[in-house]
Amino acid sequence: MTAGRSGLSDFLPIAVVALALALLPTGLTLAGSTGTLLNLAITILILSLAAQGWNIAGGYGGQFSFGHAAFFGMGAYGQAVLQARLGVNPWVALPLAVTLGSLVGLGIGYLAFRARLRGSYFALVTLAFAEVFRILANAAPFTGGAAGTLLPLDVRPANFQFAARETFFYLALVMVVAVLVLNRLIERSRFGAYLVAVRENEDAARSLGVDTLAVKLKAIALSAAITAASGALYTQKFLYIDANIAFGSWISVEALLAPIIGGIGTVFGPLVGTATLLGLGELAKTGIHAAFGSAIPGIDLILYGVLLVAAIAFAPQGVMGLVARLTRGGR
Amino acid sequence: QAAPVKLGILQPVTGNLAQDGEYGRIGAEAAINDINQAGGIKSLGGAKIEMVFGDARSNPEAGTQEVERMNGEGVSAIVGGFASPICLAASQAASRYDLPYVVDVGVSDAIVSRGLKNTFRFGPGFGTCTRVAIENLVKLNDAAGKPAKTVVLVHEDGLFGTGLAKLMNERLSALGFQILETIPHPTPARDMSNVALRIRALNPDLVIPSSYYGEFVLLARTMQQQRIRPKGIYAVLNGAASNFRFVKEFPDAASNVMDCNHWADPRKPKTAELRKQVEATGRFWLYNTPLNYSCVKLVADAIERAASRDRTKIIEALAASTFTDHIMPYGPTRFENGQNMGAAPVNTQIQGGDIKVIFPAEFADAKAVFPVTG
Amino acid sequence: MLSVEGLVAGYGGTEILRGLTMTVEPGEIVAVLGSNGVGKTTLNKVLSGIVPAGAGQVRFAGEVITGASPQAIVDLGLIHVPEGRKIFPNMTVRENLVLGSYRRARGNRAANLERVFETFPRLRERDRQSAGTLSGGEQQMLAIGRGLMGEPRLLILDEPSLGLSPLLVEEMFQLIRRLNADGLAIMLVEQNVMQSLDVASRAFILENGIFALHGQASELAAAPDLRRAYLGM
Amino acid sequence: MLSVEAVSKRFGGLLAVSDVTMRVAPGSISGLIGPNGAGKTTLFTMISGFERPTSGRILFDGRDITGTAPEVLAAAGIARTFQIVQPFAGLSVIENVAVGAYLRHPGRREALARAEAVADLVGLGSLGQPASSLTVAGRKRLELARALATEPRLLLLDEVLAGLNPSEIRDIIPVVQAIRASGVTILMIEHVMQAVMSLCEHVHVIANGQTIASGAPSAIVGDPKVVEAYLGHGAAERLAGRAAHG
Amino acid sequence: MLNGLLTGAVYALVALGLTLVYGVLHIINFAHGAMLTLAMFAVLMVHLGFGLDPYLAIPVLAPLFFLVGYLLQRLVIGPASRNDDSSILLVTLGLSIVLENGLLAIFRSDTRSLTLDYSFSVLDIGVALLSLPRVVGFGVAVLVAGGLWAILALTDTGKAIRAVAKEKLGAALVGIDVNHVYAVTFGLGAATLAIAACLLMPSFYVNPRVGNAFVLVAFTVVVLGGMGSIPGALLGGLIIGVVESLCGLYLGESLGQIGIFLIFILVLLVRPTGLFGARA
Ligand SMILES: Nc1ncnc2c1ncn2[C@@H]1O[C@H](COP(=O)(O)OP(=O)(O)OP(=O)(O)O)[C@@H](O)[C@H]1O
Ligand SMILES: Nc1ncnc2c1ncn2[C@@H]1O[C@H](COP(=O)(O)OP(=O)(O)OP(=O)(O)O)[C@@H](O)[C@H]1O
Ligand SMILES: [Mg+2]
Ligand SMILES: [Mg+2]
Repeated sequence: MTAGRSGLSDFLPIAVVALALALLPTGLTLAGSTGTLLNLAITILILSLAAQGWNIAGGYGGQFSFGHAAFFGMGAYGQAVLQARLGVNPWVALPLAVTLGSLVGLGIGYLAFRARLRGSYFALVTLAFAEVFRILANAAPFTGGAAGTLLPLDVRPANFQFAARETFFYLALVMVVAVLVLNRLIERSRFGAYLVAVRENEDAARSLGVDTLAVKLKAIALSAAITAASGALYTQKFLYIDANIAFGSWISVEALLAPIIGGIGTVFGPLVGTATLLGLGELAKTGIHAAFGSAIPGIDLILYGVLLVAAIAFAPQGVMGLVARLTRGGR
Repeated sequence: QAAPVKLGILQPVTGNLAQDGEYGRIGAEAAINDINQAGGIKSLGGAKIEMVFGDARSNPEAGTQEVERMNGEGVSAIVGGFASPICLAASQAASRYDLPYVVDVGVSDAIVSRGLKNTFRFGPGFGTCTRVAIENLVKLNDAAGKPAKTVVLVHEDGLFGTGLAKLMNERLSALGFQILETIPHPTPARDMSNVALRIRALNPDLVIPSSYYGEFVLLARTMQQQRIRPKGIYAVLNGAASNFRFVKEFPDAASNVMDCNHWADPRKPKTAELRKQVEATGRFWLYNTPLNYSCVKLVADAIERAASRDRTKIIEALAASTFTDHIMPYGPTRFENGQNMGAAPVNTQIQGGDIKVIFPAEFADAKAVFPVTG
Repeated sequence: MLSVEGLVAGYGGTEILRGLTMTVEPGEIVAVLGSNGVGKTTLNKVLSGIVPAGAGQVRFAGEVITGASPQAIVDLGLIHVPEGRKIFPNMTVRENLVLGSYRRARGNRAANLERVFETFPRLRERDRQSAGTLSGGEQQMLAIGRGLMGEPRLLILDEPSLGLSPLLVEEMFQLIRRLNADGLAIMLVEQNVMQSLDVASRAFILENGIFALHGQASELAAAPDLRRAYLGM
Repeated sequence: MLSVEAVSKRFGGLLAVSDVTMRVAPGSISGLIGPNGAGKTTLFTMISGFERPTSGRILFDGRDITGTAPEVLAAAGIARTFQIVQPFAGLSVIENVAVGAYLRHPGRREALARAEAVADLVGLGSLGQPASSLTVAGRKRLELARALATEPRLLLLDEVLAGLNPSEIRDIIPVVQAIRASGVTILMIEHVMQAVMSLCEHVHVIANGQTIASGAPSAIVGDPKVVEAYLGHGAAERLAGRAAHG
Repeated sequence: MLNGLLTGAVYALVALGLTLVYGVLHIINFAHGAMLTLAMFAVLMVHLGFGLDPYLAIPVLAPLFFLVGYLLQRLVIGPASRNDDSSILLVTLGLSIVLENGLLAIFRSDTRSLTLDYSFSVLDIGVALLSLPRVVGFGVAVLVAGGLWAILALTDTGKAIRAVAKEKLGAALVGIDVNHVYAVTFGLGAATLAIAACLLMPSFYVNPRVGNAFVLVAFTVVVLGGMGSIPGALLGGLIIGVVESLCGLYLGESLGQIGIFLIFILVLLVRPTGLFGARA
């Protein structure tokens, strides 16, 4: 990363990855795979958006949130409630849901950052907000309460429901790639530099003229928006949302783990991490299936846990760190 | 020997719902064994049924992922799901492949109202359960000379409990009961003593709890501890009141608790046989087992009649099904928009260390003890 | 007392120390000098067991300590007062000092505490203040005081005068003399070249990973090369 | 340029700075010296906006800046270094400096170019190296470079020479002079008296939070109060001797 | 109200184990809940297997779990994470998945509980009936808190724990074995969990996921009381217990959970260091 070298070459890796992913469905069909892998790929793309969102505030900005479920859920419920209760077209609902998520991010961020919460204090306060939303969504009538919100099945492109799963895949891919590009642009900008500076040392950053509050707010708003988009896509895929899915801690954990596994504060980290996490899970499942059948519940998850620990033991800087180490050795 | 017919069994055997999933799976396995031992699918040359098991991990994504895998492995139908969100997502994923999907429990009525042709629900839905629960309560109360006037509703705050409590609230008030209070609680709850204290303060004639296992056990024990003795505990779709572990471990707290729930037909010989079989392996007798047992039998029957592995044919056969060889107290199946119209819950009561059916009369093997005295 | 032979060490791929040989005799003050970044601190860290040696041998008090754990080395009485203080900021001054005798000289804790407070009256005044809010110089005193609490047999001081006022620097060197006069062997790493050579009996000059020069401190102080390189004269 | 008016700061029971008044003339290099724990750094933290004085006012260019946030002051032209260095440890040297440069150069290319120039000026080599692997002296230079990259008008240096050996100090003195020559006013805390003597036009001495002396360096080293509280007789003699030689 | 206090004592106990590992070392231990579950199963096993009363099991299980925690940190968490914070997060998560599903595989998904003569005993103190197991729990919680406080504040080991939390190099240089201290801390945390499990079992149930119910509350308790503060954890636990109980009474048990989080958020926004916290 020497100075000055920037421009289009920075985006080359993204273009390569985008192209490779774009060829994936065709490749899978040619390889004779049934829907399993494509379905997995779609889930990976959707959840990687949540992780990419987290990575902006958490990875680049060092604001570790344990409550990105709050934003995921806002996106998910926004998308669902706008359609189901207010009859808004899903294509229109999507940007609204994203905006809603972003505003919630801004609100939580404002309260937390004004109170100068850092580190695990910040983490836990976001977690608390997510829990509050979960409890409210589970009780409020307009979210459908505990019954959740179900979107009617009505397969029409105008309705954001597609007969071919590939369409959904490409749609998710476009969003993921857009966020990858956005990430790279941020990395190359003043905002990005300030964000990282805030992560490393707030006092030093302030002494250099960085308005840390503003930087953190921008980051959390953007972060929340992207994670909300993930929630909205999730709703569109499963056409059903309830409080535990939308605001449950699983998504907060997923959004946080994937970047750490993949490589925190890197462009590809969240995507690679999500793929690794879900891929490992699937691998453990099929592997165990092949070896032992399905007699003992949970042993695939035991294997998954062991793999997870092993992965950290051998790739301390995340998968991206490992890749970097290997390629550096080669160069 | 004909190639086996593959049948997908989807249950959440890890995560929050692991217990239900596991007992469902026991039933499905038992049914497959029975069918295979009886010669498999005769119209397909005695083809054996081969189970393709999938762990739905208590969440919808994992559920759909398993449906995809099962489809890849070429299953002819899928049975199970247990929780409504899983059933909703899984059946929809299956519908892409015209893959017949039989829901075992999944009480949300949205499951059968989406117009999915592939989706069938063998058990009763939410509406039916509440309607029957209220009807039977009224009958019970009337028969005993209306001892119960005041009611406290306790419910878990999920899909089951909340919806139920809302309906109960409206209907019971209309029927002249006085609802003193409705108390929701989360699952898992760390502490039920506040609920118990509240009940003690309100001193209702009747407590209507609908909770999962752990919470109800806590509540029942605390009530016993605090010497709270209403005239009746009338549970609805309760995780413990129809669970033998509860009966065995806390006979005092469990005694005389009533439940309106899924339950096997006690008078069918196969029920007792299956129960013995399950208990012989050190497990308890829960409704998930007979329900899934019956669902698998239902699907096998449809395949038998369709005489084909073709999914559309199986769906047609399911839709036309008038199946009686199950062990639930339902009568012959009759599907309307995928819902088995004969399905209904029954009332049970814990008496003398056993769970007895007390209502409706045609399936009952004991008389209700109500009001409870002493 | 301390003898180092053919010591090689570094971080990852880069070798910083490329074969050092030196000794510190009982009761002696040895100065290790060198410009910024040559590896003086690295040497200290190897001696105290924080950074592993790549090759060579370190012996202390008759035992081979290459590869020994930091605790074992402390047990033997080799105590390293690190550059940058590394005090425990979340604990009080007194607690910091008490931890200095975590492994050694527990029995004499009270007496040693008193001695440290006598040496640094400032610390007594700040007794219950949390160490992180001490001024830079106060923190340095605390770091040295903590080292003394373990009754060292050889004390390694890494830039002890850093950030001290001239008066305190003076006192620091007097303190070093005094400790030494009581029989304590000291290895001193300093930027304060002249004063170091003044108190030291012998000195080693580290350059490019090896000791380019070594000898009696007084002779080195007069060496023209050294004066040019480190004093700018 | 900077004027500190009767500023005090209290931490709980401790009066760290007590009624200090001082002035820094535009274009000058001034020194702030005093024993350890005198309150020098605390004064800096107040001038740079990290702490609010318990009482008193601070004026910059005649404007009252008491209690103004550090980032605002940085934009207004006040930069500081930290005595306990605060590098962005996860970033490379050049990235560290660039954060400062972005203040006046929003574009990446210009900011990086500026950062390289500044790094060069203060003698920072290997720009791609992670800041965490710098030695103490390297970190001091980094502190200086970063602050300088914000293109300040007033630069507050807190012991940037500590940890450098005499010849390195000699190398860096011209750098500081060049900075001043480019129009930056400098206020420095320093214990290295040789540097103070050769750089500063004016020295302010505090002890126990209070001003004990103020004036030209040559006058200060002879002040018995300063010798007593700060220099000690040995250093005072050496300095006096040097002054006589020079 | 009184009941809330008693419940709160249990929260405090679970939080005490956490305040060591999380509050002092600032390590977020995802496996805390799974360890609690493990301990609860252990109580169940020694009861079913050896007829050991849960209270009498404390002297057996607390040292055993100290060892378990110690070895887990020493052999698994430490080596796999190299004591790097975000790696610890992942390793403990992996560990919790392994533990939880291991318990599931061994014990199956059933919810179990103990039946003891005194499970149902109550103390009639006139105004209310107090459950005996909970009163005992309260007493022991206070004792354990006192013990832990003494360890942290008065012993060298306690000081070493706090030292390692902030300054590993400095600690190593005074001869503190950093890995050992980490392991001891984990061990202490695990031992407190074992005690908590022994106190919980007479009146609670266990299944492979039960520990999770306590984790979130435990985290809020730790922060509310002030990171690493033992009296804080005790007080925080009691406050949360009371808040939960009052909100439960007025808002319903389920919406009442909001109370915990709202109080938590408010406290953090107003006094970010928690009730007993020192400067962060
Ligand atoms: N943890 C580390 N990882 C990689 N390189 C390091 C690390 N610590 C130090 N270095 C490098 O090792 C070299 C020697 O560093 P060391 O701190 O030993 O020097 P020093 O002589 O003590 O310098 P100073 O006088 O500035 O304190 C330097 O080039 C430094 O950049
Ligand atoms: N946040 C704080 N809380 C309590 N006391 C403090 C705080 N900050 C500084 N002090 C105390 O105020 C006094 C002045 O500290 P300051 O850091 O300003 O000294 P200094 O003059 O810079 O000393 P040095 O030359 O050693 O760096 C010291 O005694 C210090 O312990
Ligand atoms: Mg050094
Ligand atoms: Mg200072």
